[in-house]
Amino acid sequence: MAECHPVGFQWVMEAKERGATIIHVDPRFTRTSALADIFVPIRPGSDIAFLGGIVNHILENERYFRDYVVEYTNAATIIKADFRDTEDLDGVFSGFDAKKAAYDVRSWLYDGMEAPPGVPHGEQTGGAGRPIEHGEPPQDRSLQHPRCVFQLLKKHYRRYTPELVEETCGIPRQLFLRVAEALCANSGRERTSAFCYAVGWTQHTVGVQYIRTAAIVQQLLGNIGRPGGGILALRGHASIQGSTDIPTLYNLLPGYLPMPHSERYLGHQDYVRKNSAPTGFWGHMEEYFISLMKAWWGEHATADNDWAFGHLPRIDGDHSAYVFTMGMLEGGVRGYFLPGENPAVGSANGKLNRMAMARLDWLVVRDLVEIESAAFWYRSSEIETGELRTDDIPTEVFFLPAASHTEKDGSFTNTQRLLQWHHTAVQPRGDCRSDLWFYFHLGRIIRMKLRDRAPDDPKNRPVLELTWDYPVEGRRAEPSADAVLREISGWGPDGKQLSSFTELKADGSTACGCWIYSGCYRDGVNQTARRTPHREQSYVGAEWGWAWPDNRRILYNRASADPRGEPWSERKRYVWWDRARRQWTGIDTPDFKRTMPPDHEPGKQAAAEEALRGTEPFIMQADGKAWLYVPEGLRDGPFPTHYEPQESVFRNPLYRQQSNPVRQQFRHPLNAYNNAPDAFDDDGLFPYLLTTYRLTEHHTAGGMSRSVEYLAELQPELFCEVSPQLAAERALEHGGWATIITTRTAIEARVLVTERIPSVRVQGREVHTVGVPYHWGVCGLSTGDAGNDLLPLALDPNVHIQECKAATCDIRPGRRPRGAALLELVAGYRQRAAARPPGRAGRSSGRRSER
Amino acid sequence: MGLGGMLARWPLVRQLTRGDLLGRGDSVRSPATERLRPRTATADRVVGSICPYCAVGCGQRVFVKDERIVQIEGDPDSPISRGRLCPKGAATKNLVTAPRREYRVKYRRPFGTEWEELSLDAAMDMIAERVITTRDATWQSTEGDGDEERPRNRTLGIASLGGATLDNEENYLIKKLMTALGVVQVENQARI
Amino acid sequence: MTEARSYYGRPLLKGPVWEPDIAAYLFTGGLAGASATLAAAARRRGNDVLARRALMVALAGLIVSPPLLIRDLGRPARFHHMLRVLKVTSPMSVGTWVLSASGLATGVATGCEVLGVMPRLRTATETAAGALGPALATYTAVLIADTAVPAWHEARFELPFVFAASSAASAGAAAALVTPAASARPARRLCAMGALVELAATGVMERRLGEAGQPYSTGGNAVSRRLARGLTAAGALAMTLTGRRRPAAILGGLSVLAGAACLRWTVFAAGAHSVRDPAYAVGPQRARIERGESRGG
Amino acid sequence: MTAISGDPTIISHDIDVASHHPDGSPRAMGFFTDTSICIGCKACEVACKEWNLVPDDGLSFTGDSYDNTGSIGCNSWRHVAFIEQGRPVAVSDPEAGDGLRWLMSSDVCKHCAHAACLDVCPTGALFRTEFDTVVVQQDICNGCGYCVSACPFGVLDKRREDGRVWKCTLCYDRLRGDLEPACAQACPTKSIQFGPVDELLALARERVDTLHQRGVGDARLYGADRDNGVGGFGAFFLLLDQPEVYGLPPDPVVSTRRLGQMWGAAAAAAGALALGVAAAFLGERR
Repeated sequence: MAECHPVGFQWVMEAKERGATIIHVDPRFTRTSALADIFVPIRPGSDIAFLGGIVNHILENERYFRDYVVEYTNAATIIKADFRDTEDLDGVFSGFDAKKAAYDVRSWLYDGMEAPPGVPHGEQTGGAGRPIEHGEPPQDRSLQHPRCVFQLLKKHYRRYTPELVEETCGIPRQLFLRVAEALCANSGRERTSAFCYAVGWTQHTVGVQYIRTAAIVQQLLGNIGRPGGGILALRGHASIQGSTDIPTLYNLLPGYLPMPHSERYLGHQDYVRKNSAPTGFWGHMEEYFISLMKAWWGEHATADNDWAFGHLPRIDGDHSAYVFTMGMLEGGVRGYFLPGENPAVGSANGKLNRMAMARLDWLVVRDLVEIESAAFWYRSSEIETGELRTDDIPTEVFFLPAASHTEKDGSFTNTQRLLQWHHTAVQPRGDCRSDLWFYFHLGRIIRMKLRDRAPDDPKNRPVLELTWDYPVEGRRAEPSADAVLREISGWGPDGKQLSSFTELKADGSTACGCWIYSGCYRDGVNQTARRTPHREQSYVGAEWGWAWPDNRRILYNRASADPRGEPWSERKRYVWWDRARRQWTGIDTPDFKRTMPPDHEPGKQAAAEEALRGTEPFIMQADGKAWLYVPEGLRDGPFPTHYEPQESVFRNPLYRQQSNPVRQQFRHPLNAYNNAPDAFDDDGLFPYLLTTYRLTEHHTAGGMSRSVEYLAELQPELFCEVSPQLAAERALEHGGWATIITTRTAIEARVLVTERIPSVRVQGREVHTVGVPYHWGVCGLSTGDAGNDLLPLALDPNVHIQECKAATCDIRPGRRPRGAALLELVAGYRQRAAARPPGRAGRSSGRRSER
Repeated sequence: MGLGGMLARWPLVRQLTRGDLLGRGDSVRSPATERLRPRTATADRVVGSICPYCAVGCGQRVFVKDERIVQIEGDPDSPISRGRLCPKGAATKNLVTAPRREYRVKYRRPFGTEWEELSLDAAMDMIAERVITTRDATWQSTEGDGDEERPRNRTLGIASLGGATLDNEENYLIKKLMTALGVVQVENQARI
Repeated sequence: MTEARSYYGRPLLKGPVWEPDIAAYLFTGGLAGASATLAAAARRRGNDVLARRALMVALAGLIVSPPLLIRDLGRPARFHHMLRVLKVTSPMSVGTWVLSASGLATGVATGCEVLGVMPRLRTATETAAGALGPALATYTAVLIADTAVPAWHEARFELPFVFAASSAASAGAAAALVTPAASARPARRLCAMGALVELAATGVMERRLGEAGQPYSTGGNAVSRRLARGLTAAGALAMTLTGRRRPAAILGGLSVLAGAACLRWTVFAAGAHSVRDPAYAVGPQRARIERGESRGG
Repeated sequence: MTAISGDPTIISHDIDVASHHPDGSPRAMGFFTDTSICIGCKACEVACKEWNLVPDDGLSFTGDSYDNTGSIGCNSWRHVAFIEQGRPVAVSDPEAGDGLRWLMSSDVCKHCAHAACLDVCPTGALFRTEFDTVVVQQDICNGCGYCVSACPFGVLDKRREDGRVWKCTLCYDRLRGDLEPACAQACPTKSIQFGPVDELLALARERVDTLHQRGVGDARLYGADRDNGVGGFGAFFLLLDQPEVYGLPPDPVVSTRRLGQMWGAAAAAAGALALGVAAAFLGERR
């Protein structure tokens, strides 16, 4: 956190000064570790074993916050009798279909429930998770029933002992116990602990389950919905949260509404029914959806035409970034927009990305500087090796200079869901334009052309009927970001800005571009531009910017009070039930129906939030509970389970199943893996662990830092970090050069020999890690090989994020070969890798995406 | 100014007249030093902004003089950052005023070996044409036959991968336009 | 130097940024200063021949010195900023005024001498220049000693004597070089005395400095130091024994002058050398702390 | 108003950073750099450059941990040192075992109470400001370079292409407008604290005590002593090891403190020279 979010880290330091224990778990000793109380070195890719060990520690030692667990989580809920755990099936859950490498999740459901109608499409899942059919699942509040979640959880993690943690993660058991105890001691009524994570947790073939394990820990300890608690994603880009809320993601519509699948729906209601839950706040999905359709198609979205539901394109599979990149390689994808993204450096397997772009018909790159993704056709390692020849590349490339954030109005959503407005300071120079300008005018020109050429073509109707009339201002005809934000926030029948999503209607009288952002233009005021100084308000800072939903700063904050509505403790007072005024109150906006008393019991006909009890704080969940166990909505299991990474040097110590059985793999010559699927590297071909990361001094793919003098000079060259032991083993010289090799490619980096990258003892042997920052590429002031070029595409099955925090590699002293000799070096390794007997470990599995 | 005046301004003389015999203080100050003020004090306006790097969302103040940015620094009012910035945030002025920034459209024709110049208008028109052509060529209106026929309304011929430093309003227009065009392969950094 | 803890062995000090011009000035300034004094003394003793020659040498030294100094400035056009102030805490400031006054006095004196006019003005200015001479010859030692450069600062007691003696030797040598032998006896004596004292003072300095004095005799300095000593000793010896013969006086004079130049170079280079290794700065300081002599952290 | 609860801490300690008293008179201002909370982010280096328009220092990889700046210089007025050591921060913690520590420290001009650079500057380009800081006037400096040799910390440095000497001004222009220096304002953890020197000193002493109580026995102040060799620093430090480990002189002494000695020696030498010249004429006929 000190490395990548230094300013956020000030609050960690504040906490430390007040006595908090700061624990840093990382494969390397970073600037965060330097300031932490406890540094826990961990083998990359083994975090579920570590966190699972904590779960086990909490359960075995009865350290959980019982009242919280019983009341606010699904611990008491009883699961179907035919559910089988990984403990029963040696690493897979019930319902596994080895052929399809997929689960039939029906046995995972709550007892007495059936799978909802329609085919569950994982890629379609919005924020709602999958619905739980209405009705009360059986519970055992004594937590003794053998099929209750609590008992299943206990059983699932029983083998995650301190010894196993040591064997798997390389964390000495004393150190592990110290961490587990510190967490337990600092949780409960009076105290809370928080988890902060970043892509070190998400970029794995089990990334979602990493976070899930932390969620289980936090639920057991009662650390969710309370001040000082939570699981905080430290996101890496100014508005990466915003870009999932208002998603430029294939499977989502704004506000985590799912993108409709190509299955046959009986109109929009059917889509809503199949994709939402009738209980909890997702019970209002129809209001959110119709308001979105009204925002997009205005008068053309009516009850008569099913609110223009037919205008929406349909997805029918995985259309995520790496999948469509494969599509480029295979020729189906012909045109590509890259507004502010640099996959040639920033995506895993850079070579594959660049080779893919070299097959496009056209490419539009919008950025501040000429980035590697715009220059690949004349400057790239493939040009150097001869794999690509400029003359042979058909891609037409448009590079359009972008306006910077100081040259346009707009809002960013930060990592804590806070929308903050930035104002235009100066006008952009030359051809620089905002992306707002680009897309508005692109849309305007396309609409003009389509209107002229084929106004009656049914496929053009959604475009021509789109509301696309934003006011423009100035010489450059810049569209008004303010007007766009008003549309996002939404208006009612009288044209007045909405105050909250609770005002949305399903009758077409309200329009709202993103329901969770509704109210950000409340009272006709741009709430995101509010800047009340922090000294003039409470520490919650509610008058600075605007947080979704409804300006809440802590989600599910009803859980900060006990079931009766009293704060769990005075120290941790946040939101509570005011008996006198009969409403929820506190120092934040209560995340609960304001007037619903703690003793509310839903009636038989109750729907949406009314169908939840007054003691159920997790109002977006169909059962109002936090989920220790996820009955529906995940592709790879209701409980997190330790699996080895796609590329590993160890056998899975827990199960015969080596890796996540439903992870996504890609079979392509450019995407060879270091070991066969579900095998592991024990013959020393790729004997070292490889992990990638960022440095404080640089930003992601480097477009915004390697081109800036003051940053480039601070970390002027790509380096790799190795332990003194590894340096000795491979004769690597501090300050010299090393070549790092995988079956994808080899890169060169300067060598930093440092104790900060510890070698860890796992399964009785010492294993070394090679650490590589991934910021470099061939453009900019400071140039170097790209760390991501080393990595394969192997994805988490739920969110399709690549595994780049844990892979394997070989390392040699000296610079890498140039030109064709580089290809020969890598080919040699690839041949040796392919010649090995397959499937040395466990059973073969994994979904292979071949398009 | 007379000779006396000139003499009086001579620091050597001021050393005596001001009692700064060692000549280390007031007497040696130059007129430029006397006039010194922070350049933020003379800015024409101060614009509230947010750091464009990571997702912490630190507040920034942008100082503008003669329509040029003369300074960007942390906003002390922000409850998130309290005026502080990391090295990247602190380099923001350098980022937005960097000489390495591109200010003109660059065009590479198919099989071309060099960048060419292209007007912004022409580029916009060409890109619109490419979108229309590719969309027409790769349009999928339905899948399946007969009773199994289901709508698709889309093209898989176009993809988009956006950065995550775009504004919400920009993402909104991207999603809205692309969805209306039937482009479903719209992704961003959050997937990476 | 003994092992001292350091930051990756990086220099702790920036050290002198002066070009060899300054080493040359250390020589020319000293020569000019001592020569002016020699001239004034000769005049007093009625040795007009020697006075006139020494005065010329002084003027020559004073003519070449300012360009050497100005050339070394980062902003030569601003050389006159030196005259904004007079700072007694700054040997360079004091020296600038001394140099200016010496230059003015010597210039006027020489003018009068050459044109044969205004003898009283000549005498007055010559006397003034003569009086400033020792200051001119020694302030440069304070100038370099009043720095954080270990080799210079640690040698602060001896350096003025080394410079004074060397200046005397070179003034005597230069005068003997250009003066008919018959009138040059005081110059030869001065040369010999200067040389003797210089060698002695240098020896004392190096012995007292011990390890801290290593920069004076290590690396490239080993050669220049040996040259300085050899040339000075040989020249002075030649001057003393056979100086009445012109060729010997010329050879001896040149040798002493070369020796003096080498000495200045050695001193100059020792400064730069001593900042390159942080141990020279840290060692004595750490020792001071351990001896309890530090005045506080 | 709900304040942040808990005891006030060094990082949330709100020091009045206005450089003038309410009556408009200037105050002695300085930095207290508490390296025990430095995260080595180098924001100070960059913020300084942005404000003071300092040129970049070139792309050179040093291999010295994460320090590619190397030292303070004309083009780096702040320099963050990185020192990797094989021992834990707090020795009192028996469980810390054979930990590592990674010391980070942002170095800067010390703004000595008795500043050698200021003493030796022959043009008056260097001067002591109304805030008791030491600043180079760039319209005066002629690049004589004397201060470079005089500084016992290696702070002053001549910019070759420019000819003048540059160093930290403690953002003199900002102080004149009652603004905090750029580095201190940016510092994410307030490792760099700016304020009136006397208040900072009290804070620093308190902080050392706190750290000692927490078992960080290595914590020590550097430059806080008002009668040290340079009369105390206007910018002083809390270090976790000996100063020389950070590239700082352990017992710096301003050379001009001994100027008397030196002028004395010079006077003696000059006298000897005069005598020597006189002696050369001994026995000469008039």
